[in-house]
This record gives sequence, C-alpha cells and structure tokens, in this order.
Amino acid sequence: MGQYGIGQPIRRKEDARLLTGNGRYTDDVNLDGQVYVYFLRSPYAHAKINAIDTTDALAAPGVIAIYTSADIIADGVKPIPCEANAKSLKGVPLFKPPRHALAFERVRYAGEPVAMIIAESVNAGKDASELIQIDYEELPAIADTSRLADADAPLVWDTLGSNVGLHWETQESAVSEAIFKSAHKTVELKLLNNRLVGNPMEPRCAVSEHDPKTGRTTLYAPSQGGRRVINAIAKEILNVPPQSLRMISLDTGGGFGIRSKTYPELVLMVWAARKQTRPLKWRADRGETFVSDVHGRDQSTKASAAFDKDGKLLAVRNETIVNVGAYLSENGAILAMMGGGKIMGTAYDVPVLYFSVKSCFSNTVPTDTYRGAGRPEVNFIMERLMELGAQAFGISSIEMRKRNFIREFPYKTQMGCLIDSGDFPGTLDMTLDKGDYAGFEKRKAESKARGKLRGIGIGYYVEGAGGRPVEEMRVRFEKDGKVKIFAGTFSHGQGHDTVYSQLLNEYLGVDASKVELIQGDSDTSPKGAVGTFGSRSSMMGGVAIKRASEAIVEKGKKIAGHLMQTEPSKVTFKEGVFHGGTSSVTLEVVARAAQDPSKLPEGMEGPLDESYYYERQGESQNFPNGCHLIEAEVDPDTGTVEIVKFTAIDDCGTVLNPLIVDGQVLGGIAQGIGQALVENTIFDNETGQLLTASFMDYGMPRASDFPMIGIHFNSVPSPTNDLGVKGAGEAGACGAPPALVHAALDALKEYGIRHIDMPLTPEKVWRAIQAAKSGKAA
Amino acid sequence: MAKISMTVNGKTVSGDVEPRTLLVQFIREHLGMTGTHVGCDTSQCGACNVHYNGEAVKSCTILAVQADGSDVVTIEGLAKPDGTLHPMQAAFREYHGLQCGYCTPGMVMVAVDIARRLPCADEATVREELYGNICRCTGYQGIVEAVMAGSEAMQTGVLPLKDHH
Amino acid sequence: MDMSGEQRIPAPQQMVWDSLYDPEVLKLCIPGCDSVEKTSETEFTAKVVVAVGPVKAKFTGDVSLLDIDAPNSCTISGKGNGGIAGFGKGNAKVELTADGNDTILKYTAQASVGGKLAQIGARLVDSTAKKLADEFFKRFVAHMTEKAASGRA
Amino acid sequence: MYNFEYRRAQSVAEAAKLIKEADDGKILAGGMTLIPTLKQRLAQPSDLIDIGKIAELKGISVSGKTLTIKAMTRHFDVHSSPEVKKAIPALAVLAGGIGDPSVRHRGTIGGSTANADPAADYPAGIVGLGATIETNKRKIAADDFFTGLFETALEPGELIIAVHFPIPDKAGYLKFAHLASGYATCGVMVSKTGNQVRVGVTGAGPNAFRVPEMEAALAKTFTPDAIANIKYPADELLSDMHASAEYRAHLVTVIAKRAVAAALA
Repeated sequence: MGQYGIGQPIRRKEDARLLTGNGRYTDDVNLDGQVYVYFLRSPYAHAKINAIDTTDALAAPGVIAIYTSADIIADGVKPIPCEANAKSLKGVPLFKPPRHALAFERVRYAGEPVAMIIAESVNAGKDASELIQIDYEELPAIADTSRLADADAPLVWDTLGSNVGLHWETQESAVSEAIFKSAHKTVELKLLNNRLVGNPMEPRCAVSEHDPKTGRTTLYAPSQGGRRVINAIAKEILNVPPQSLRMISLDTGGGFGIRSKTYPELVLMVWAARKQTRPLKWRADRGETFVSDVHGRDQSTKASAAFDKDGKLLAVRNETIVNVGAYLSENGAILAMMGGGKIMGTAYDVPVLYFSVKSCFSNTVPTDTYRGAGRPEVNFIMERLMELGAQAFGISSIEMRKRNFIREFPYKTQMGCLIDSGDFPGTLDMTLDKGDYAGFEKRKAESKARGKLRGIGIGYYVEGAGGRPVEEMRVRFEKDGKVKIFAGTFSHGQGHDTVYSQLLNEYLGVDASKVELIQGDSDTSPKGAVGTFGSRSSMMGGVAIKRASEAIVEKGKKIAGHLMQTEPSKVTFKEGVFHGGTSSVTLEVVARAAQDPSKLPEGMEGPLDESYYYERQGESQNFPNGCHLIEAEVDPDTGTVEIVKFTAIDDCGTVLNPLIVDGQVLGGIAQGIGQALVENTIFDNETGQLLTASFMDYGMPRASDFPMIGIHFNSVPSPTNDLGVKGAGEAGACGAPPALVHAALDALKEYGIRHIDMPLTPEKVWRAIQAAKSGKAA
Repeated sequence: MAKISMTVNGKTVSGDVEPRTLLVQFIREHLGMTGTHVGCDTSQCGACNVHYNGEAVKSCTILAVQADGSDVVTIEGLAKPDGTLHPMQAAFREYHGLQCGYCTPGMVMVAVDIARRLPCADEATVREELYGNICRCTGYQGIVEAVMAGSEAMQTGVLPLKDHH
Repeated sequence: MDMSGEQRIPAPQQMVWDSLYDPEVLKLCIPGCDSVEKTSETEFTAKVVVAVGPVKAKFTGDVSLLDIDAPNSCTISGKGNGGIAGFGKGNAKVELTADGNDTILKYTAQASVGGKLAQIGARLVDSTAKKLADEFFKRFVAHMTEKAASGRA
Repeated sequence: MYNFEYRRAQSVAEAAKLIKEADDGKILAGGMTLIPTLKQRLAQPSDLIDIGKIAELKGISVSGKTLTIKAMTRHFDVHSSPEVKKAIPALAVLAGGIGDPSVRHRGTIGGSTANADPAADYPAGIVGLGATIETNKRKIAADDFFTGLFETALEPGELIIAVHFPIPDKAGYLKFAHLASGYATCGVMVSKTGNQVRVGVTGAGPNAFRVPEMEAALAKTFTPDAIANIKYPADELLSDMHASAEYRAHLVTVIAKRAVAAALA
C-alpha cells in the first residue's frame, strides 16, 4: 500500500537516534553504586588445576569478592546445559560433558574463565587478579581440526575415550559406495572450512542488579532475543522461578548468530548479583571477546561426487569433522547436520547422499552458529564439487550447473527438507547478464596487460532460513494514538522498527511515525518470543504481525459496525478506515472505543489489541537462493587476490524493503569475503593458544577490500508463508566464498592449481603458484 | 589525580582524572556522553573516533591528560540543537550506511574529517581513507556512498538522493 | 618455534659445564634477569624482566636442568609466569664437546608463550625468543671467555 | 592500565631531565604504540614524559640538499607537506601509508623511529634515504641507528630531535601491507643520488637493513630488471604466522623492483 507500505525503500526509523549518539547499548548503562567484574581466564589451553589461592587477592584494595568454581558448585549452580540432541545410526547419543560457568578441576581452552573478581573499579579487579595464585599442571592440548578424531590425539574429555562426541550419518556408508564404484566419473576433494571469529563491533558486556525487596534480578546484556537465555539460567542452572529473573537487551551492536548463547559470564553475572548488594558491571575488551564469544565454522571435510555419463549427479558423499571446541555451546555439535545437512545438495538434484559428521572436542573456544550456521559450509562443498565436475567433464561451470539444477518444486532433499520454490537457471542467466559474463575475456586481456591474472567464479547457493518454527508478536493500541508492537524477535541492526512499521502501514494503515517497537525485555516480550537469527524475523515475526493485523481488522469491523450502526459483514476496511454505508470511522477511533465497554457490541471485550502466536507448518523453512559472480585479479608475484567485480542476484522472495534487504545481502557478502580472503583464525597446534586474538592479527574486512557490488533480485515469492518472504541475511555468506575461490582458481588456471583452502592469503596463493611451477601442484 | 579542562562540543568541561584515564573514558564516564564507543583495544576499529582540535583521532589512544586544553567534538556535537542532522549524518541515513549503529559514531566523525580534507575524493580514495574504521554489518557499500554524497552535501547544501532499484 | 646455534668457547668443558649450574652465571646471562636463587642442585627460581620495544613484562619462574649427562649434555628448562601478560616457557638442549682447550656448545631450543602474550604478541614471539636465546648464549660465551682468560676456574 | 605519573615537558632539556629523574620513565610521543601497550598492562612505567607539545620538536624545513623533519612532526604533516612532496615525494607516500588517517593525526616520526618496530615504515625510509638522526646528544647515521628487534643506538635518556634526509635525485617507496594490521610485511625505500643507490628494507628482518647487492646492481642500471634475480637470504629474515622467511625473502625482491619502478615513474 502506497509509499510507506511493502516493497518501498523506506529510510530507517532507527537511524536518527543511532546517528546522533543517542543509541543506548549495554555499556551505556550505569547503575547507582555499581561495582565491577573482571574475569580471570586461563592462559593454558589444557591444564589441571591443582589449587587456587585467592588469599592475597582478597586482601587487595577495593576487592569485594572473588568466586571460583568451588563457590558456584557449593551454591548449587548447575552446569550450563546443551539442549542439542542427536544420535549416531546405532543410537549413541551426543556426549554432553558438564560445563561449569567457572573452570572446574581442569581448564580446557585458553580464555576459559577461572575466577570472577568483583571490585570497586575495573583496575582494582585487574590488580587483584594478578595476586590469585593458581597451580596449573599443563596437559597436552589439541587444536588442529583435521587431527581431532585421530587415535593418538590428546583427549579433551578422558571419560569419552576419544574426542568424537558424536558420529552422525544419514545412512549406511555402503549404499553410496556402491554407486561410486559404478559411476562414469567421480571427483573428490579435501578442504578446511576455516574457523571465524564473529566479532560484532560491540564487545561483550553485561550489567546485573538484584532487588532484595522484590527478589528479582535484572540482567542487561546484548542478545538476539534473550528469553531463552534467561529461562535457561533460571530453570536449568540457578533453579529459581523464571519470573524472578529479567533480561533486558538494549541496542545491540551486531549479533551474527553468536549473541544469544547462555554464556558462562551471563550465568555468573546473574548469580553473583544475587549474592551482592550492589549492581555489577562487566565489559570485556576486544581481546577478551576473541576468547569468550563462540566462534564459527571450523570443519575439515572430505567430499566426493559421482556422475553419470551426461555429467548428472548420481551421489554425493560428505565426511566432515566439526571442531566444537572444548565444551558444547548451544548448537555447535549439530549445526553441520541440522543447519547444513538439511540442504546438502543445495541447488542440485542429488539422488543419493551420504553425509557423515564427527563432532569433535578440542582445546579451543567453543564453536556455534555464525552467519549461516552450517549452510555456508555445505554450499562451499557443493560448489567446489560442481566445479571439479565441470573440469572432469571438460564442460563449462555454467553447463555443469544447468545439467544438475533442481527445476521442479517442491523438491525434497535427501534429508527430507522441502525446497519450496526458486528459479535457479533463471537466476544464473540473470547473473551472467548483469555481470557481463560475455565481456569477461576482454577484461581479462586488459588485466593481463597490467601484469594481473583475472579470473571469474560462480557461487550458487541455497540456504534454509527461518530457524525455530514459532514466534509471537503483539500489537497494542495506546490511548495517545500510538501503536506498539511487542516483538518476540529482536532487531540488532536489521531495521525491524522500520519494516514492521511498513507492515502495520500496509495492513492497518497506521502511520509509521505512530508505530513503536518494543523488544528485548523478558518482562514485556510475548510469551512465545524466540528471537532473531537464521533470517527468520520477517518470515516468523512478519507473518505474526500480518495475522495479528487481520484479527484486529476482523474485530475492528464488529466494533466499527456497532459504532456506525452497520451490519459488520458490510463493513469494509481500507487504509486505516472502516467504511459502512455512507459512514466511516478510523482505526484510531475504533481502537479507542474498544477500550470503553459502553461502546462495544454486546458480549465483546476490549481492547482491540491482538497477539499472534505463529506456528509454522512442521519444520518447513524457506529457501533463499542466488548466484554470486566474482571477478578477481591475482598478482602472481605476491599472491595477492583482489576482487574487481562482484555481481549478486538473490532470490529473497518478496522484498519488504529493498534498502534493508540490500544491506543484509551486502553484510553477508562482507562476512563471506572475510572468510574467503582475510579472516584467519590461527591456533598454535601444539599449545592450543589462539594466536590471532586482536584486530592486529585477525584480518577484518575493510572498505578497501571491496569494489561496488551490483545487487539485484530475481524474486520468487515463497509459497509457504503469508508474506512470500525468504531470508536475506545469510545469502552473502553462502554465495561469496565459493565465488571468490573459483575466481581465484580460474585466474590461476594456467598453473593448474586444483584447490587452495580459505582464506586465500597472499602467501598461500604464492606457495600454490610456486608448487605448481615446480610440478608439485596441490 | 590531574585537573584537566577542555572544550567538548563547544562547552568548557573540566574534571579530576587519573593520568591513566583515556580520553574516551573521560567522555563516556566523566561527561556521561555515551555516543562515542569502544570497539577494540589496539587502535584498529575506529568506533571511538572524535574530532580533536578539528581532526579525527581515536579517543581510545589518547590520555585525557594529553587532551587538556584541547577542543573536542563528539558525535553528540554534530547535529543542530533542534535535531537537524549534519549533512553527513543525513547521508548515512539516506544511503543505509549503518545497521547495528555501534561503529556509526566513529564512522561519521571520520567521514566528516575525510570530507573536509578531501572534498572531492573518489570511491577508491574514500575506501582507503576508511581503513581505520571497521564495520561488521554493512559491507561498507552504504558507508562509501554516504561519505561521497555527504561530502557533496557539505559543499553544496544539497544531499544527492539514493537512486534505488 | 625451534632455534639452534653453535658456539666455540675458549674454556675447558668441565668449567663450562659447572657454570651452567651457577646461579650467578645464569643471572648474568639471562637477559633482564633480576635474581636467581638455587632451590636444589638442579633447580632455580628466577625473576626476569623481558623488555621488547614498548613491552616490559615481569616474569617469575623456575629454571631446572633435566636429562643430565655430565659434563656432556642437559636440557635447561624454564617457565615463567608473567601475571596478566600470561606465561612464557622454553627449553634448550645443550651439548658440550671438548675441542682441544675449547668447548663447542651446541643448542637447540624451543619457546612458547600463553595467555595475552600469545593472543596479541604472536607476530613478535618467535623473533623475541630468538633474540633472547641468542643473547643468552652470547653472554654465556662472553662470560666464559673472560672467566677462562682470567684463570679463575 | 597501571597508573603512572604524567609529566608534560615544555622543552627538550626538561624532557631529558624528567626522564633522568624518573624511576622507570618512558617517553610519550604520539602514543600510538605505547598507549595500546599500556592498556594491555604489558608495561608498567613509573612516569610518562609527554613530549608531544614541545614546539621546538615540530616542523619541516629544507636547507640546501637536506630535508629536515623535527621529531614530533606527525605522519599526517609529513604526508601533506608541500616541502616533503617537492623534495622527497616518496617520503610523503611512506608517511601517508602508515596506519590510518586517525593514527596519522597523532603518530610522529620521532616516536616511530625510536620505537623501531620491525614492521614500521619509517625505518625503511631512514635507511633507504641515508638519513641522519639528530638527538639531544649527537648525530647518528641511519646505518648505525637500527641495531635489532626494537633496538636502536639510542642510549637511555637520549631523545630524537630531528631526522635529516639528504634529498635524492629519485626515490620510491612501496610496502606490502599485512592484511590485518596494515604494518609492512615488507616495505622498501629505494633512492638514487648521482650514482649512489640505497635500498632500505623494513618488515622483513628484525630491523631495517640495506641490500648492498641490489644497490650495486642498481648503481649500474637503475631499472627493476636489474635486481630481478637478486635474492635476499631467507635465514636472516623474520618468520611468523603471517609470513614465512622464505616468502619475505621473495617479497624483498618483488617490492624492491616495484619501488624502483615507483622511483622512475
């Protein structure tokens, strides 16, 4: 409807506040009398704790309390639960070791919190931490993902007997093995999907306060929707009534999947606030964030594909080791199958799939969901297999894909996931057109004249968006004419205030300036609140708002009919006004009337407010897909890879606000390019130390790493949700990495280099060239 | 403790600080102006950028005592008192140059600095000049467009509008 | 990180060997060493300040001699706790062989750090370790040369 | 950060006195390396002596065939100075590539030179241009100044006053920057004055160094090809997780060639 409704590039409502320094992030919260928390963390990746002596530290100036695992265990604080569940083919469940909020008996990664110090100032806390004597007995550590399942690998959990916490498979391996034996051609590849550090720009932070009068504790912390976190802390860790805890997330400086975890520090901030008389504040610096936020990716994979004589896929095999870190975070152990496995095959018709995941422990920071959570990994694998397939058959990358694209929908993947819609060949053609594929050779020649090798690469992706199948949204009419949306979702950069306002404008004719988004407070968010991750907010929250709006209109018609003395069935609603015969009455008037029992039809109760708990059919997700086309120049003398042209065509279904969807796609692309080009998480394989724990060593993508990116849509509305929307946030993280790697390998075609693992750092590329020159190509 | 005094957003402010207090801590904790953010420890991310004697600097890498007697402008000092956005702020909104908003204050302060020094900077120059500011959300495209458009608006008084597909 | 080196020392092997056990010699030769105290025949505690550029970290730690094959070879193993900076540790396998009146000292050493030093200083760790090892053996050779020349055995 | 005494010096003499009096004092110039180090608690000086506001330490001037840059002149000023751009444009290029604009607004040539980070840009400029470091005690030739990893010829309490650069006929600077930090994985300043050539390299070794073999070849023929086959021995170079010594050795040749091309451009 009109210029503020669906499909318009409305400028964001949030921006004026954020642009003028009026954002309010957790670190901006300062409570009267607050004291400061500092966490002493393990310098060892693996060590036995023989003794901890806090005597001197407790006597230090300004120190209020020091807690270790002995204190929390004595107080009945339970380990942090992992709700993920999965079993091997033989029914062996995922091994779930206990994770205490403070290291108990052993430390298992460098950075694990060992003691919590509460002091009058941050500096007093740090000073005291230096006086804590800990007798560590260092143990052999393991960090190297490809070695985790080896028989001689040091053990992270002795009782498990190996580091394999779960071996999950889709089916018996033999089924696909037989197909591979009789296939016309097969290709095989080993690769590492590099570990990433999410690094939202707002570092970790929390403020907590206990009110002895009410017996309630409030936790302020950034999140992606904190309901699940605070419930877990109440019910499963502290064993207190959920209503005694409240979590408030204010402006949150980026999430990317890593924010809504039941982090040890959050548990401790809540628990300790209940022991203390003054509010607590903790703010991590970036170095601490590097070792305390969950990390993403980190998989070692052997994948292969079998083709018939026409280059059509017969079967795909994928064996992956997932490095889950030292403890299980929420979904770290299952995202490879639940996030990635479900869409394995991605855009291609795969008749038989063998997918095996070994979720393995290591002496590293736990891993969990990060932008795409399993989907970027399988997209990368499938795209590499298609590329190798094209080479094996001597056909173009385009032809190979076209021979294998899924063309009929819905398409059931080998894991039973129903891909609802898409136009894969059309999207590919559109990409080639918009990206001037035809003009590539000319540009390549021009690059050559400058001493640069130019290559072009495709990354076609399909991802499954939507996450958990429930969400609740509430619409409330205020006396002053404002309309408040109480959201179960949580905007932390995605512009929900703007997009939800567009929806209310579309469905209820409410002026965007009158809409107010209320989110992130466990006291006021709807009961069914889940949060924002996995590109689900439009699909889940948006649909809930639409349906709540419809209920409001239906109810409103009855009230309006009563007010206008018209039969409700003859009342119509358009652009915020109810019409009946020659009369009309605005929604605002109806909403006000609904609060006055004397103005309501008999038997009807006000107010007009509606809450809608949306439960999606089964586990059906939506399937954003698209094609990313990159041209890159490689400097053969230094190995530097530079992106010189980037075209992205995405099918995000119905686009509610192109400005915001563009932003989501671009943000995903930047993280995808980060993974492929600069983000190098390096552990010392012998000591387990994280060596890249600052922006000095961990490469964050910068403005100068990108050209202007051409973003276009080939929208095929999803038939499985009311709005026809599909996710947009993970697109770039799925499409960009294979496109970049393919562009670089294409540029290096003359050397016959088969594969280079991400990130494509200059030295790695240079070494690949040197090896190729000396006949030792990878 | 050291007594310091400086001008912040046109107003004279003073305080007693420990020598180890950083300028950003003075601004956030002593003055209670929380628009300036801290995003890293190593002077890389630029979230803490302010104008110091008219130039963009990282306020996390200056001691408050060093800034004694200086003239500081923070993100809170850019818009007009009536709320009218500075042309660069308006450009960031127009070109979707922000998502979560955390890096934004520093990004805008640096953008204004770039526009003043290099009013006609081309895209490549703008990208290079943004090297000291990290954004994790936007992929920088909206930021780069905003810096160029905001720069033009600072000169002409007219913000070129985004042409959206 | 592996380092190795070889030095000719104009002193007899036994004298060189004995000096490895001498806390005074260790104090002189460990760069930035404030104190060394002998806690047993083969064990010492030491306080060391490692200064590299702007960084100046204080370590307190233990040094011990292992795998002793007197007077031919041993491993000097050290571990220091640098408080908030983390820890550093290293060991050097030292081999002595007599060559006339001189002694040939060969060493292979490994070093590693943990905690903040590893997390933010990794780019400098290897070169710093190499510098410290070089400096130690340089000083050791210089000291032994002087000691042998002055005849105080 | 640990606490310390803060002292702002008004003159070089006062700074020298303060540093001498301090128990374990440290000079604070631009602070771009020192302050982040202090924030991490990786040093605990008793006193910081701030020399950033000493007027006699600021300024750029040309006298005859010498460009003089006072110690507290910021990278930004060197980069944008018309005198530098005219006298040694390659030095303006070098200064403009240090850190980022905000860092260049604070960091100083004296601070960077005294810090002698193995990956800093100025050491290549100083060695490659054959500059002289003037201190409050003496003058030190570039070749004698950088002595090791973060080590210089400066004695305790000795302060850099200015760096004097002889103006070459031609010079070129190029760096291969590390992806994360922007520091030089390898940076090379090549200069030619008459038939004298200097090649100064930073980022590759523990400290900035010259490559005599390249200098000799370039003195004969000042073209990139003249040094294409000269390899620097890898065993003298740094090796870390970001770049192996072998790769750095390769880069010395590649970047030196490009620096020559830049000098000729």
